[in-house]
Amino acid sequence: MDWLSYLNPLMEGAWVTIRLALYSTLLGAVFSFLFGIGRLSRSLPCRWTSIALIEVFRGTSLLVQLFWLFFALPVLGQALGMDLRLPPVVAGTLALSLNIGAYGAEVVRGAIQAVPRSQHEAAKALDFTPRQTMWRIAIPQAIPEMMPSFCNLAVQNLKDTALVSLIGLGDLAFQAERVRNFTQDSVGVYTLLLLMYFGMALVLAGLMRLLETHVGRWRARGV
Amino acid sequence: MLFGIEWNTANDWVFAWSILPILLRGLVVTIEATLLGFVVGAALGLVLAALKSVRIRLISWPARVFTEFLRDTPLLVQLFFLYYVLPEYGLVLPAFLTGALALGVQYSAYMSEVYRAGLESITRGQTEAARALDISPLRTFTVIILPQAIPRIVPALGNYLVSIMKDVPVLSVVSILEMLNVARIIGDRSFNYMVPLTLVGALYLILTLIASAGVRILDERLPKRGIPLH
Amino acid sequence: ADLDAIRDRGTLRVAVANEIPYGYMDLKGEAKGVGPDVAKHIAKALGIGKIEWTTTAFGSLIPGLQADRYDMVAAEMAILPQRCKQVLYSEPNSSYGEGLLVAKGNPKNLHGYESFANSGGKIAIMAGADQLEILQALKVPADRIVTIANNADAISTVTTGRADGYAATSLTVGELAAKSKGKTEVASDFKDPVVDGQAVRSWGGFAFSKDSGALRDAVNKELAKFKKTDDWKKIMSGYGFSAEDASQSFERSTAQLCAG
Amino acid sequence: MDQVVKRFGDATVLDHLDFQVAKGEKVTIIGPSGSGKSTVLRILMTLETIDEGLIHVAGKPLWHEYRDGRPVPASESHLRAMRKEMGMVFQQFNLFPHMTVRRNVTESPVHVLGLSKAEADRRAHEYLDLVGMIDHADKFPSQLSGGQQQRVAIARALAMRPNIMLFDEPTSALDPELVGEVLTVIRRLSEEHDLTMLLVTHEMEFARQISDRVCFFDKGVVVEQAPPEIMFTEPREDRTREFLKTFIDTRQGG
Amino acid sequence: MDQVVKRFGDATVLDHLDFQVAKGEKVTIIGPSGSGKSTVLRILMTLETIDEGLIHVAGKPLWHEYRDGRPVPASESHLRAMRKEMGMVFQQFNLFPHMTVRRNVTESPVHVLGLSKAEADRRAHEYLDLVGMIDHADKFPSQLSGGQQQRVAIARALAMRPNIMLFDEPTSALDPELVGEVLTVIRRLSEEHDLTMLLVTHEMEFARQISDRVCFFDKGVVVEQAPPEIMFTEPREDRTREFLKTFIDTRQGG
Ligand SMILES: Nc1ncnc2c1ncn2[C@@H]1O[C@H](COP(=O)(O)OP(=O)(O)OP(=O)(O)O)[C@@H](O)[C@H]1O
Ligand SMILES: Nc1ncnc2c1ncn2[C@@H]1O[C@H](COP(=O)(O)OP(=O)(O)OP(=O)(O)O)[C@@H](O)[C@H]1O
Ligand SMILES: [Mg+2]
Ligand SMILES: [Mg+2]
Repeated sequence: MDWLSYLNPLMEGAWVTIRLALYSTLLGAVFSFLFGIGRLSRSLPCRWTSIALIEVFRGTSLLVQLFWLFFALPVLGQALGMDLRLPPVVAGTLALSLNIGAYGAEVVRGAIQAVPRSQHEAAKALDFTPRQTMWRIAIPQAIPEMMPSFCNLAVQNLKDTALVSLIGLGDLAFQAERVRNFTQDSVGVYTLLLLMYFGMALVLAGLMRLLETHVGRWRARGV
Repeated sequence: MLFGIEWNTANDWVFAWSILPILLRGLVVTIEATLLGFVVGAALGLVLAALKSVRIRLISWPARVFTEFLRDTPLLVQLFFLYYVLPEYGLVLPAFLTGALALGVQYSAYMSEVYRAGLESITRGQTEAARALDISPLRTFTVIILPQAIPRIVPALGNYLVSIMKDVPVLSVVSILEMLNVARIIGDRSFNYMVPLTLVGALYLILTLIASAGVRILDERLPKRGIPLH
Repeated sequence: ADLDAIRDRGTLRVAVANEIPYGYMDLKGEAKGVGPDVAKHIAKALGIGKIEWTTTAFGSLIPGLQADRYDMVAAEMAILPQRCKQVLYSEPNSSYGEGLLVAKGNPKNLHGYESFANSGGKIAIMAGADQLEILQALKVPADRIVTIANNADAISTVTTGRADGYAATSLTVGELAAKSKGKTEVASDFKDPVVDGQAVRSWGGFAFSKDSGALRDAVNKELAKFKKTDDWKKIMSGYGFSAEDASQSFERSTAQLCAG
Repeated sequence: MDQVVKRFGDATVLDHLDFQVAKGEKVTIIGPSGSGKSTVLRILMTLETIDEGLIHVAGKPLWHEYRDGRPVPASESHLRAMRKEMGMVFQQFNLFPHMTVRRNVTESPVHVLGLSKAEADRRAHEYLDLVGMIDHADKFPSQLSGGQQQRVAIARALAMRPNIMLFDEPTSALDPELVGEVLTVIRRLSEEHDLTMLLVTHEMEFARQISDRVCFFDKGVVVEQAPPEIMFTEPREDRTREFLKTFIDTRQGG
Repeated sequence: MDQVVKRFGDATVLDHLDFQVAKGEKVTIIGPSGSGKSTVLRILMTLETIDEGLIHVAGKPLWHEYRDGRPVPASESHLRAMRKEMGMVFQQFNLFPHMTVRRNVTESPVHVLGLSKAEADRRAHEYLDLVGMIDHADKFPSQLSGGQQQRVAIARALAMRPNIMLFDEPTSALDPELVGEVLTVIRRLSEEHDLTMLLVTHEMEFARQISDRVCFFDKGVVVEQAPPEIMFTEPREDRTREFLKTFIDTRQGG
């Protein structure tokens, strides 16, 4: 078998996938906090914008969002006289991270709300402002609570990166299509492809678990 | 023209109105694929859950790895695999069935976890009490365990139904004419992507809102008197 | 895109659609095919040192051009009136007829697109390709048309019976038949589809966005020069175009084709 | 029980245990936590298997059958027949939460014994009345207090008309003020019915009143057994004395 | 506190309560569960709002400000200024679990008072030393015993240099053997520092030793207040006597 000859283009694609997953996960985490805290905000416009964004991105299909950002947004931009022609990488990263953001927002919100009231009271007794209480007390305590869900979201996101191949980004799935186009060896290419995604997901889950123990180290018992 | 329906590109609103019937044809396919995928996933998930709970390691362990494998690999790639690799071994399914199968396979992994969690939440005491009363294993499962598990399982499965619906557009890559694919074809031919894609997004939003509400109603209607759910 | 800006940049951005032999990337990531090979010569003649290649789905070629994701499409896209409304075309670079890919032995005895208008068989086409128009003109019902995402899927689509035939240009069909190692073949005695009393033949050229007139003109000038050389003929025959295909490419002008 | 050995992994929980209960006898088992008290009941109810030894219930081997005069491991049908002899009441009640009180009690008579619905209802009425729960027959377990749930659990076990009743700490999951009602029911049962009873409890006073015999378990063996008057006043063994002493100290103090 | 009324829904928890504490005075509040003891402290700490009445802390109204001579509801900035006067120690310690002991103590001085990191560290050192926790400064709360956590909580409150310290049953969440260490710290505090102290506790012996005055609360009003010698030996009111009696009965019995 000339599987070895596949490896080069596939590795190239895997590298794109890894970077894409990394960027979109990081940006997605930012969106998660933005939307999640926005939902808890006392200001109505802030809350409603967050709710609307969360509902739209949870309520529609990722692929639809991806195509919309890639094909429809430039047209809208033209109508508005703006240049909204996002390069595939940007459209892909944006769609993926908005998706994580919408799902992650609920995680963030739940975890923040799970911080006991007594912690807020203790902070108030020490004269923290509500904002300080949020950023110094509630959020840091909520983060370990969020980690398992974020781990799932990250793996889900890694899988979802495969969809960007459909807007022509040269990720792993895209390169695999190219190789198959050439060799017509569906069995070999797809088997290899599945295994590569599986391997990346396992590594990612492992890394997330390490991160989880790291951010939750204060919860560890024992002197 | 698609499905024999012409569209009118006079302006965006007219265009949208004229392609709506075409998109609704795609919507029907989307719903069909969702339902079929759900049924396949629910059934396969049950099999996986059963295999994972078998006490023989040689069976349960591979089942567990397989579930993890399914969970960790993209639907798109699984779909390609089923679509292009199965035929090489002589198993040719129509595109639509392949698509539904891929959805089912991917979600069976998630659903098997739902079953497992639902069943495990029922304490050992229930089985033991049933045994002490000499109730047969089959009846214990169907009359004692299942009714208690179902109110925990059904809402979670319902949520996956909504997720499956959102994953159906992936099937467009194997030429299934679901809603997104229809919209793209319209876009390709009319060179206007904005209207069909925006319409698809709006239709999806409506669809998922309805489906989520349906799941919630179903959840409320389930007979769960007396069953402690937490 | 502006020609001067491209010259300043020193890079021409060119898109192909992964169609052998019109334009594609080989395993090493190098662009090949009639379109790319000719484009390389023209770029050099225009004094542009570097070409940045993009591969995308056929259906995305024009939207990408409009979104300024690349300066030029070198996919030998057929010059058609409705496309002329969306993009600018160079003069024809190639000409090609239609073909039909069928399973080994041609079990359904198919010899033209017209068969599908009458029989219950299914015919596959690539998403965004112009065969759809031809089939619609031949009154093939929509539920007998299977749309696939790219050429590479055609072999499996036909061998597995998901469709009985694959409609594409004769070159694509020939290429696919060769690659399928005997599992498929080119339908013999292929009858060219006749639309509006004329046998269908396509003329392919380079496409540009509507605001790239200067670039298009410059390309036209170099293309006309290059088509007179043996190098051009060698490229054509190297990718399987017949002498007929080559000489036909001089028979029509883009203006004629766009007028319909 | 003859020379019964039960192991969980490496841990030997019952260690060549010998132990008899006569028909109609009321026996209380006491002993420190982890001494194997529950395990004995659970083995009798065939919820746990045994590793060595022989057990006879009502003259028949429990975990074995005789084929051609030699003991072979019991088949499921044999176990089912043997289980009909016994009823068990659990510490955590283990009522079926999705069934009404009445269905909890009739489920098994109808589907295991094959009684008609009407006949089972009559029986349920009889035993729910006995435990004083007849007014709650149409409620779900979650609507009842712990003491009420346990009384239903007793009625449920009785509805199978067992000859032997096994009680595993029937009151220790209850709030103190609810213990009394359950003990009253058990006391009535022991007085009015000719049941063989095997009871694990920490209610020493209660044990003294109802038992014919008290067994002290420790580390999987019977350390001492005697009628309650003797057991609680002049135990023979040091370990028994010590156990009773610490036990009475902490309990009475609380 | 003048005529303070506090309601939760329909329930009136503080009923026209009048109550004064002088500067430097150490007052203990006792009373049955639900009598409103915690509520008084929580209102002072501005963790609960009031429905009627006036409260003055250090001469200034707590829940009101004077604008043009008329009392208007206090703004958040006024409340913040008032909170600076007070420190509170909770029954459940409420340390920040994700910060080390040191950061628990320095966090608020740095970010609320605006102290430099070094200055705050010095202060943390001072108070952690006072409560005997200086060796544990780099541990997380989950690594400490309850008594140690409570001592850190005291240091944390002190690090804000309040004039008034509020203790809400600081020892009742602790295992009996850990109560002593916390009481020792509080006793030292009351002896060595010129703090006003308001303490809710059930440790009568301790209350007797450190307080200048003991207040007995019941149903949201002050039933009786007196110096401890008088309160614990010859209470005036029947309700006080009864409370102290049952209290001492159950406690000493346990
Ligand atoms: N399923 C099991 N797996 C492993 N060990 C078990 C299991 N069930 C019981 N054991 C162990 O067997 C020993 C005896 O358990 P058993 O429940 O019979 O004690 P017990 O006398 O009923 O104690 P308690 O008064 O706490 O109920 C204990 O050490 C227990 O840890
Ligand atoms: N957030 C609240 N919502 C409703 N009712 C409350 C709330 N907090 C306290 N209460 C009620 O107010 C009354 C007084 O409560 P408080 O906590 O002040 O009593 P306490 O004297 O501290 O009792 P304990 O000794 O149990 O701590 C109680 O009846 C309590 O149920
Ligand atoms: Mg036990
Ligand atoms: Mg209190």
